[in-house]
Amino acid sequence: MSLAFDILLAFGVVFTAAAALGTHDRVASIAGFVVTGLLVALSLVRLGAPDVALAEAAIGAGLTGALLLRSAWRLKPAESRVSPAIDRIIVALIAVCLSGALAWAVYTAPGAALYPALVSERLAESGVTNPVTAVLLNFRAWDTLLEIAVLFVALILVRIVAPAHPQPVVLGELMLPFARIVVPMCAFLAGHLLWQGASVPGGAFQAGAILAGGLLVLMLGGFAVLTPRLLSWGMMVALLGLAVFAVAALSTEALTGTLLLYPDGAAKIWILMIEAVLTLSIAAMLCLLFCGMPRRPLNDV
Amino acid sequence: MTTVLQVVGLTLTTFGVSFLLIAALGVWRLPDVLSRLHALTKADSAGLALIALGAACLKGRPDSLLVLGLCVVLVALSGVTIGHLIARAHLSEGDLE
Amino acid sequence: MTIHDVPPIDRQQTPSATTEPHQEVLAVARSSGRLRGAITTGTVLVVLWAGFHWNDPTSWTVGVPMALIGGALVLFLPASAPLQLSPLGMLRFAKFAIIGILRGAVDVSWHSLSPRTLQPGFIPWRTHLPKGGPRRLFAVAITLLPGTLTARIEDDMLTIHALDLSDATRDALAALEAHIAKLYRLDHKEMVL
Amino acid sequence: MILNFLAFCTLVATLAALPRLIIGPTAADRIIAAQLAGTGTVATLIVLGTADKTPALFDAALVFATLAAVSGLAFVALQRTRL
Amino acid sequence: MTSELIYICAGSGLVGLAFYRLATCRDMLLRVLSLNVLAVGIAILFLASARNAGMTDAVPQAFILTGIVVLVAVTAALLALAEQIDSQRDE
Repeated sequence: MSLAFDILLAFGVVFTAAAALGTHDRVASIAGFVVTGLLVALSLVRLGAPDVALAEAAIGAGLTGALLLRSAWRLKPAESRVSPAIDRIIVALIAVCLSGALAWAVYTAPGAALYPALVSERLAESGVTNPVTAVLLNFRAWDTLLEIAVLFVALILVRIVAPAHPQPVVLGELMLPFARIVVPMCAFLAGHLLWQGASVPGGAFQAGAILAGGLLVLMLGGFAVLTPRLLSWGMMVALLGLAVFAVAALSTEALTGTLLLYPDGAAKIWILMIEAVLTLSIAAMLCLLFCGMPRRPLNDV
Repeated sequence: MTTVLQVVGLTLTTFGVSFLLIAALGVWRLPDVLSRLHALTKADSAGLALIALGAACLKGRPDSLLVLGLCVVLVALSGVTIGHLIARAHLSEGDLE
Repeated sequence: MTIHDVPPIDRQQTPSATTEPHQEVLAVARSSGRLRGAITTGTVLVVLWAGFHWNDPTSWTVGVPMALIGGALVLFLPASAPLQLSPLGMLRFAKFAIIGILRGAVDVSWHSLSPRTLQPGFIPWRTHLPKGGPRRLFAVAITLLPGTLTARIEDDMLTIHALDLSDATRDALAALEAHIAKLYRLDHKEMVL
Repeated sequence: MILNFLAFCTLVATLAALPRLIIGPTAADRIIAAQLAGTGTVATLIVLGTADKTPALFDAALVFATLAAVSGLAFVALQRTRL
Repeated sequence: MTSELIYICAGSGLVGLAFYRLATCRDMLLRVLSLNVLAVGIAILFLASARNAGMTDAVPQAFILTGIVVLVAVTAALLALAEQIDSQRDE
């Protein structure tokens, strides 16, 4: 029975992705993509990766959808110049070959499981019991630091390009009870995931994405307007994550002589502190990426 | 006692799943957007509530009850709000028969 | 038929500074209302956290800041009047709502199985419930009850989409309104005023 | 075993509304289909969590429920920004 | 092992679909969408191959997790650039 479940789920993933990519209706593509994200998250749960599934649900199905919807009406559809049939057939053939080769290569690749033994061997000294969090913030913390830097670079790019501000419609009276429950719920879940990320699935990335979802509800409901002051606060919080992470890296260098090697026995406190700041900073960054940070009017400068 | 809970839980879950199936069927078969919204706001929320209740019975632990209750509240609330917002947007197109 | 280009229906009711002599007082009252809302939310979050992490006292290092942030986010939302609910009314309303939701689900399932019997339409409804919480609860409850869906709220006029336009629907709406009035301890005299 | 079958049925319910997402005809229909699929995934996770005896899936279901609300809201709120 | 094979097929199917769409479509939004689908497909492939005897390797999980977060930032940047290109084409 669970095999039938897997087959149906895999079929659903490919079907919704094809639906999303195969139509020129904006809402249909984006709704299809959001549903694809949900189903992919479900299949990641089946593949035993609930940490990734949580992130995919929060980001792939939630925030990317909102981001695409923001831009959907601003990007004009391309002139409907259909490429000739022969081209499409050739491309389709290449795509099928690519898929087949990829599936074959991945399936027959030797399953040299090198990492799991290493990770479980040293999990005890990482300060946390969730192996994914241990990899992210202890064993490979340097990578994570650079990834936060990448996020920040994307934020700066968006700040320079300065797309227009999204303008949600006025949504009326029933938005208030919705926001009153969903927004605190997002904050609660962010804290919950952050705390339990040390032992079971969860962590700073998922928590940040969910907190960003709460902020998005405030924006879309028209309750919070991005004033220049709020914007500069947001930028500051966004930078704070990178700054605290970098300072932590340098101070571990000073304390233990190795970059991001936490002092003995205190690893959990260090990880939790960095993660807490990262949560806030990721939430601020994702929210600002959505809002697009418009340039100020000239007379305002 | 546990077998009673098991049976009750399975029955509730079955009912909930059938409500979800019927809601999907309703989205297929009901004639216009506003009628389809009824399937979203009622059958779906009630179906999820029954499934959550059944899961709580099968699990038999009080702390999972809290998580499941929150799930139900959130889904019902979002169903109601989004249903209302779609109906509202649809109505202001001026097709009040 | 698309739902683009919807004209805004709701006018934000903000007291203008020139016509309101007690602007200062009002502003303070409103801000204190928001503060009360934030404190209430924070308390609820703390209780929830206690329910999730009761076996781990160290978890409060994250729980307390989380409750503060959750409360602070609620400061963005406009305040509403303090609740004066009657506990007995709450129980009664909960029973009424649960039965109503189940009946609603059965009803819409029945209609999905035989859509030919359907005669949908709109019912205008003037409510006596006061503005704010009670009226919003009324709108939400309508949507969860059998065969009805709130499509528009304009002051005290609600436009309700119903799957069945008979008198039974109107009776159900009147019963629901009475239930909510009891829940908020409003007697009929107050409601007409 | 029964629970596995029920999980399968829930997945069927999740996928069953999706043709509406493709054929529409209005944007509202597509949003309704997406919202139904969101509820369906929450339900699937709950049933799977009961079948697999892993309560971590309930937390995942809670995250899905919250985010389904946010993306549904985004669909409705960002409709008019076409101009 | 068979269930991994199913997901490997789904992941490579997604990659193929995204490749086809990227090559044949000129619409900016659909291209960004295809990139996202491509990334998701690769994520599924990665995790399906990282599964071994009922356990999933933590290192690829961590990579994919950060990859998803970076992907949303890249999507935002691409969309901002696409909007800019569109508005300049108008002038």
